[in-house]
Amino acid sequence: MTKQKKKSEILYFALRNNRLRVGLAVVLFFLVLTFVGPLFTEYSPDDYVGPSAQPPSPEYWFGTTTFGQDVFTQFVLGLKATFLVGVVGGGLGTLIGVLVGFIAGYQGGIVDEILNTLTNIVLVIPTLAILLIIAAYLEVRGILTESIFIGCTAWPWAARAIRAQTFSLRSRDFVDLARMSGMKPRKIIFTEIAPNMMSYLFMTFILQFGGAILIAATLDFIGLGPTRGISLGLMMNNAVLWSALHLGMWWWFIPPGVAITAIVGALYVMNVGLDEVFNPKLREM
Amino acid sequence: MLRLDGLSKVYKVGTFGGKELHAVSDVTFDVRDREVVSLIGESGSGKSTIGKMILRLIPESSGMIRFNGVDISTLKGGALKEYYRNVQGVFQDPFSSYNPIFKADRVFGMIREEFYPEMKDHEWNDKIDSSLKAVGLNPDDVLDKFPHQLSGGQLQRFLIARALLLDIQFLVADEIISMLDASTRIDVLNLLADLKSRGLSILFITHDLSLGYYISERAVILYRGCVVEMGSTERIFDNPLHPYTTMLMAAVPRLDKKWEQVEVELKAKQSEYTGGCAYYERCPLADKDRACATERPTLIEAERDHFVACRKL
Amino acid sequence: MSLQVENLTVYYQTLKGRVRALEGATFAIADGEIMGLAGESGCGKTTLGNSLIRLTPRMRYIDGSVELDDEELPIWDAEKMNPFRFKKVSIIPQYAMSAMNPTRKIGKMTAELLESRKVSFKATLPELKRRLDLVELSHDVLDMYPIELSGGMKQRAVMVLSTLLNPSLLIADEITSALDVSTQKAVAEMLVEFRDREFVKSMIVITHDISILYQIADSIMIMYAGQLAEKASTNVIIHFPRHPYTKLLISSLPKVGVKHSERRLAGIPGKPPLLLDPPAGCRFRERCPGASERCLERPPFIEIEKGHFVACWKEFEKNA
Amino acid sequence: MRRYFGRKLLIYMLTFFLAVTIDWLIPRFMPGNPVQTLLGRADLHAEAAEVMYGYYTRAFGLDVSIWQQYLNFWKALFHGDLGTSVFLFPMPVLEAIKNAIPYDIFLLLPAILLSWFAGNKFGAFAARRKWLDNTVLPLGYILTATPYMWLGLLLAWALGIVLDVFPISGAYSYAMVPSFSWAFIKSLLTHWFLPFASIFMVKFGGWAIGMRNMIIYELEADYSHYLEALGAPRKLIRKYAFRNAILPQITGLALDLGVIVAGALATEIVFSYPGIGYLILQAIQNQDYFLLQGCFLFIIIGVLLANFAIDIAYVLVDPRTRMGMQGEAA
Repeated sequence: MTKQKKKSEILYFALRNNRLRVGLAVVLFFLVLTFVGPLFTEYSPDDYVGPSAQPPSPEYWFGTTTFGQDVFTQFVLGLKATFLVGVVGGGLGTLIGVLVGFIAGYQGGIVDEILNTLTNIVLVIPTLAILLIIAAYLEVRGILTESIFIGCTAWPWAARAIRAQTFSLRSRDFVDLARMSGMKPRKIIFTEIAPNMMSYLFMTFILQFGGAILIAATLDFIGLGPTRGISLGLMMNNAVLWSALHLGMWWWFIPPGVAITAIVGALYVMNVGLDEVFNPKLREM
Repeated sequence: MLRLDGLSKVYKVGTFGGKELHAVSDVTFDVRDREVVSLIGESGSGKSTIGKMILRLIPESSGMIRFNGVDISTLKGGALKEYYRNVQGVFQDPFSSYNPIFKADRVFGMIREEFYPEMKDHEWNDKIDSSLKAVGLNPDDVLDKFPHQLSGGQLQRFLIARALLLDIQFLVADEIISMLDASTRIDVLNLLADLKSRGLSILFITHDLSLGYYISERAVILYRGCVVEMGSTERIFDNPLHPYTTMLMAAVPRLDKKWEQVEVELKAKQSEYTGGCAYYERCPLADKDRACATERPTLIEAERDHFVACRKL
Repeated sequence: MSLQVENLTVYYQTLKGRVRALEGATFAIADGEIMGLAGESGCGKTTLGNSLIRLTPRMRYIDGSVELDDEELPIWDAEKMNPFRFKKVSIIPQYAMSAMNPTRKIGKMTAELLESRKVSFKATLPELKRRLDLVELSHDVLDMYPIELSGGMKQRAVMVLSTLLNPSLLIADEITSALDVSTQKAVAEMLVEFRDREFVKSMIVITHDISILYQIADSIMIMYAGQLAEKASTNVIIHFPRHPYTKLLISSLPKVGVKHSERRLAGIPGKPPLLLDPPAGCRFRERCPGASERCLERPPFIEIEKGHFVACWKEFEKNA
Repeated sequence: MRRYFGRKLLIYMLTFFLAVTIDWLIPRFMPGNPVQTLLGRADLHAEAAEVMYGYYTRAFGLDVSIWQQYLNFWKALFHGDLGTSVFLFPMPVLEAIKNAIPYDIFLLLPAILLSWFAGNKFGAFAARRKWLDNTVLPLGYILTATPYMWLGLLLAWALGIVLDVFPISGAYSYAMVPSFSWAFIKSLLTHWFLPFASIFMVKFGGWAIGMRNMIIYELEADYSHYLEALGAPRKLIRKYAFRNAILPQITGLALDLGVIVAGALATEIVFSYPGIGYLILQAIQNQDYFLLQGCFLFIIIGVLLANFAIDIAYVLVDPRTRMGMQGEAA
């Protein structure tokens, strides 16, 4: 009974925040495209469906590649891969970040010192370089393995943010009050501290989601993408390898870039909108 | 009821914890049954640290706290929970004592989950209504509200009502009225004084001498973690012995006397007393023999039920 | 007359509507007078103080005029007000502890501030050093960073800086509340010293702690929910208050020497009204023991005795 | 103060040590005999493979105990012997990297510094006008969201192919021999411009947004209000706010280096600009893992050094941290 009032209040402000609405609309559009898209095309990404290097036409909405593959099919399936990387990579990154951040923030002392140093180290190392080496050595690379690697190296940002947030919440009196009510530390973290950070966790996830997509696209572009299947980064890589530029086949490399930029950009804008919604100071005004 | 023996708390500070900060050093006093003791000290005197140690929120570095004869540092799990059934605390900032995203009466819910899980609803609601009335709150206009919809005074009384749900014997009130307005402050103070009649002992932590005087029978004056003066409130206020207490009495703005008058009076009364310990470097009266600086003064009974820790008396 | 304020009305613009924080304030301060401005939190004292020098973005000037040394202060226009700021009207802000730029040496910041107001730093330096000695701050404070100073030292540095150009009106906003008792007394006495040495002609000391005003203020003005309740000399306000709210407020303050067992003080029941849509007439009506229908109409703030202003119908009848 | 730098240095040494260890470990994790898998895939003719195999077995020292291999690896590292590149056969890896480094610095340094400076200045400026604020924010978000290489592609296609204003591949026109003649330098610059522009624009958006948020925060700070109350001109207030808002951007620069380097790699590939990025692409395509590992080490060293330099700069610029360290008292 106590939570409804708070939830409806947040919802009320969320719906009126246009940054959030725009961001959400763009992301949902691409999400729908991911599910609906494959219905419109019966080819698979690598099939040779028609004459090569065709500009977009009613027959091939996004035209065809130098090998006559249907760009639209590649685009739609590439989208699926991108979202998968975002969810798995971003999700894993947030999860590890939350765990490290929570434990370091709540425990404090030596535990915090060690975890914090670890976070700083992983933060400083250019994680892409590590991914490079790992991916290069792997014989078979699937979308899943790539996402897991990205997740395992993208968590420091989340860990730092959540650690700071936990620190500030831990020193609040209501945590002491909970301890004086005989609650065990684990219960305190999940019933007292975590709910306060729900908005924070969600925003961290959005940033991780966007970050994962960008890293994945870069990896695929360098040629370390999934050996089987297709992804937006891989499309761009192929486009460059087969000199789509010189042949003026803009329809091959423009759509994937637009999709990535739109999704990640929409996520960032959503994040700003959410910040305004969840920030009580702004709401109280 | 509650006895502190040689209680100390040392914090590690500096990048590698090089230096040590003695927040509380060797504090000894007790709170008897049905008694209000005020713990008076300026910011940084360690008074809140003592409060938190009594509530077992931070571990003590050395010394012992005994509640009804039992050393509380040994309490674990169930025993600790029983301790919280008898000892509770209320903090300074009402708005930080409530989890902002829940309703205010969730603090009651927490007590019920932990201490009275099997109590039936109507019985529990009656218990809440009676304790709310005991603190002078009307259940209808405080229940089912978010913390930011209630005033500071209501929130503090809400916390006291929460403590009354348990059959507590000892309450730590850590600066609970310093964030409230003058007019609501008095009602909360009167409430604390009334609780004494219900058999409660209270440790009233404050930096405001007049509030301490108004409510407590005995007072403990703290300076940088050490007890400099202790005893019955009237005696200390009428005849402050320790130079630090005298300085405090002279500095506090009063409504009946101007600062100059107070200084003149105090000068006349205590010209013959000198000396101090932690107060050494600020103490105008300590003569320069090493004793004042080196040896720690012990609390001696200057007059009946009036102790002071000062080598020069 | 040093300061003359007529029917000053300032509201706050918020999402939920306009908060009528300050309603028709009319009062005057003579040269050399330290006026204490007291009242509970949210009564509009800070709004009044700030509106005399700088309207924050959300404050809306509605009505009223302010004259300082017979010169009209254009408080509604931030640009036109600039020449008066710091030279004619100055302020020691509530947030004095964090009022100085943390990454700039205090001396350098002062120099840049003075030069930007076309005042030569070199010419002012000797006077600045004299005033630092007065507040027991060593001169090498000038090339230290704010972070290296204690709370009390920062407070005193801001005091010296704010009064450096001898403004004729100084607004001191809650400058003692964050300090220990000992430093509080030193800072309060310094305010009086600044007035006695003519660094400042007249002063408004804003605080919720009336006992501090009893020590240093010549007169005290009590505010309640955005309206002026009473203004009189310090002794009259403390010992012979006329407005019901002042009476209840003074009586609820514990004095050293008053024990709970002997005399049980009483607070004021109820809460101050929300100023989003305040009640008509006298805003203390709901909590006032002597309220009557007359109070539905707002009582004027009139001088019932020499230098003693009250806004309460019951008090007018007693006098008439 | 010394203790602070000592601690920082320790962390960086630890990081470097960890990174190198990871670099050494990865091939050993891979199933099977690493050398066999590597050479097997590279289509070398018989005796070249034979020579290479002998060389790499010794280089990897598979016969020696793991621990010994590890030590050998470190010894080799300090001698600068990173093994020989497979696809540039006679040339040692170090040599190949040495050729690529200057181009990288020539591209990265100006791109990062200029975008940082311009982005911050523009961000501060944008915070002043409402309409600018509404245009900067969305534009900034779109720019930061753009993958580096895609922007590179767009620029290459638009300016390179369609308008044919800039060349889009290589560091200078192949017809030329590197010399200090004006013609060569002109060609160098024109080839350099597009990769520079794409990195610059993406990071420019990021810094602009960061600065806009920071400066609004600083303008709301107490010291700004105090200066306003004392009638200080807007210029002075904005100057102070900018100085304080730039500090976190310095640490931001340090932390962001890893990401910028990654972006630069991709951009180099688009323009086949002969920096480390392009080298890595060729290494991947030719299965040349020793070159890859060498590039990895140089990226790590570069980023760590830059981070350490920025940390020192930050302490010198921000008095609060300097004071914080000295004033270690309670």
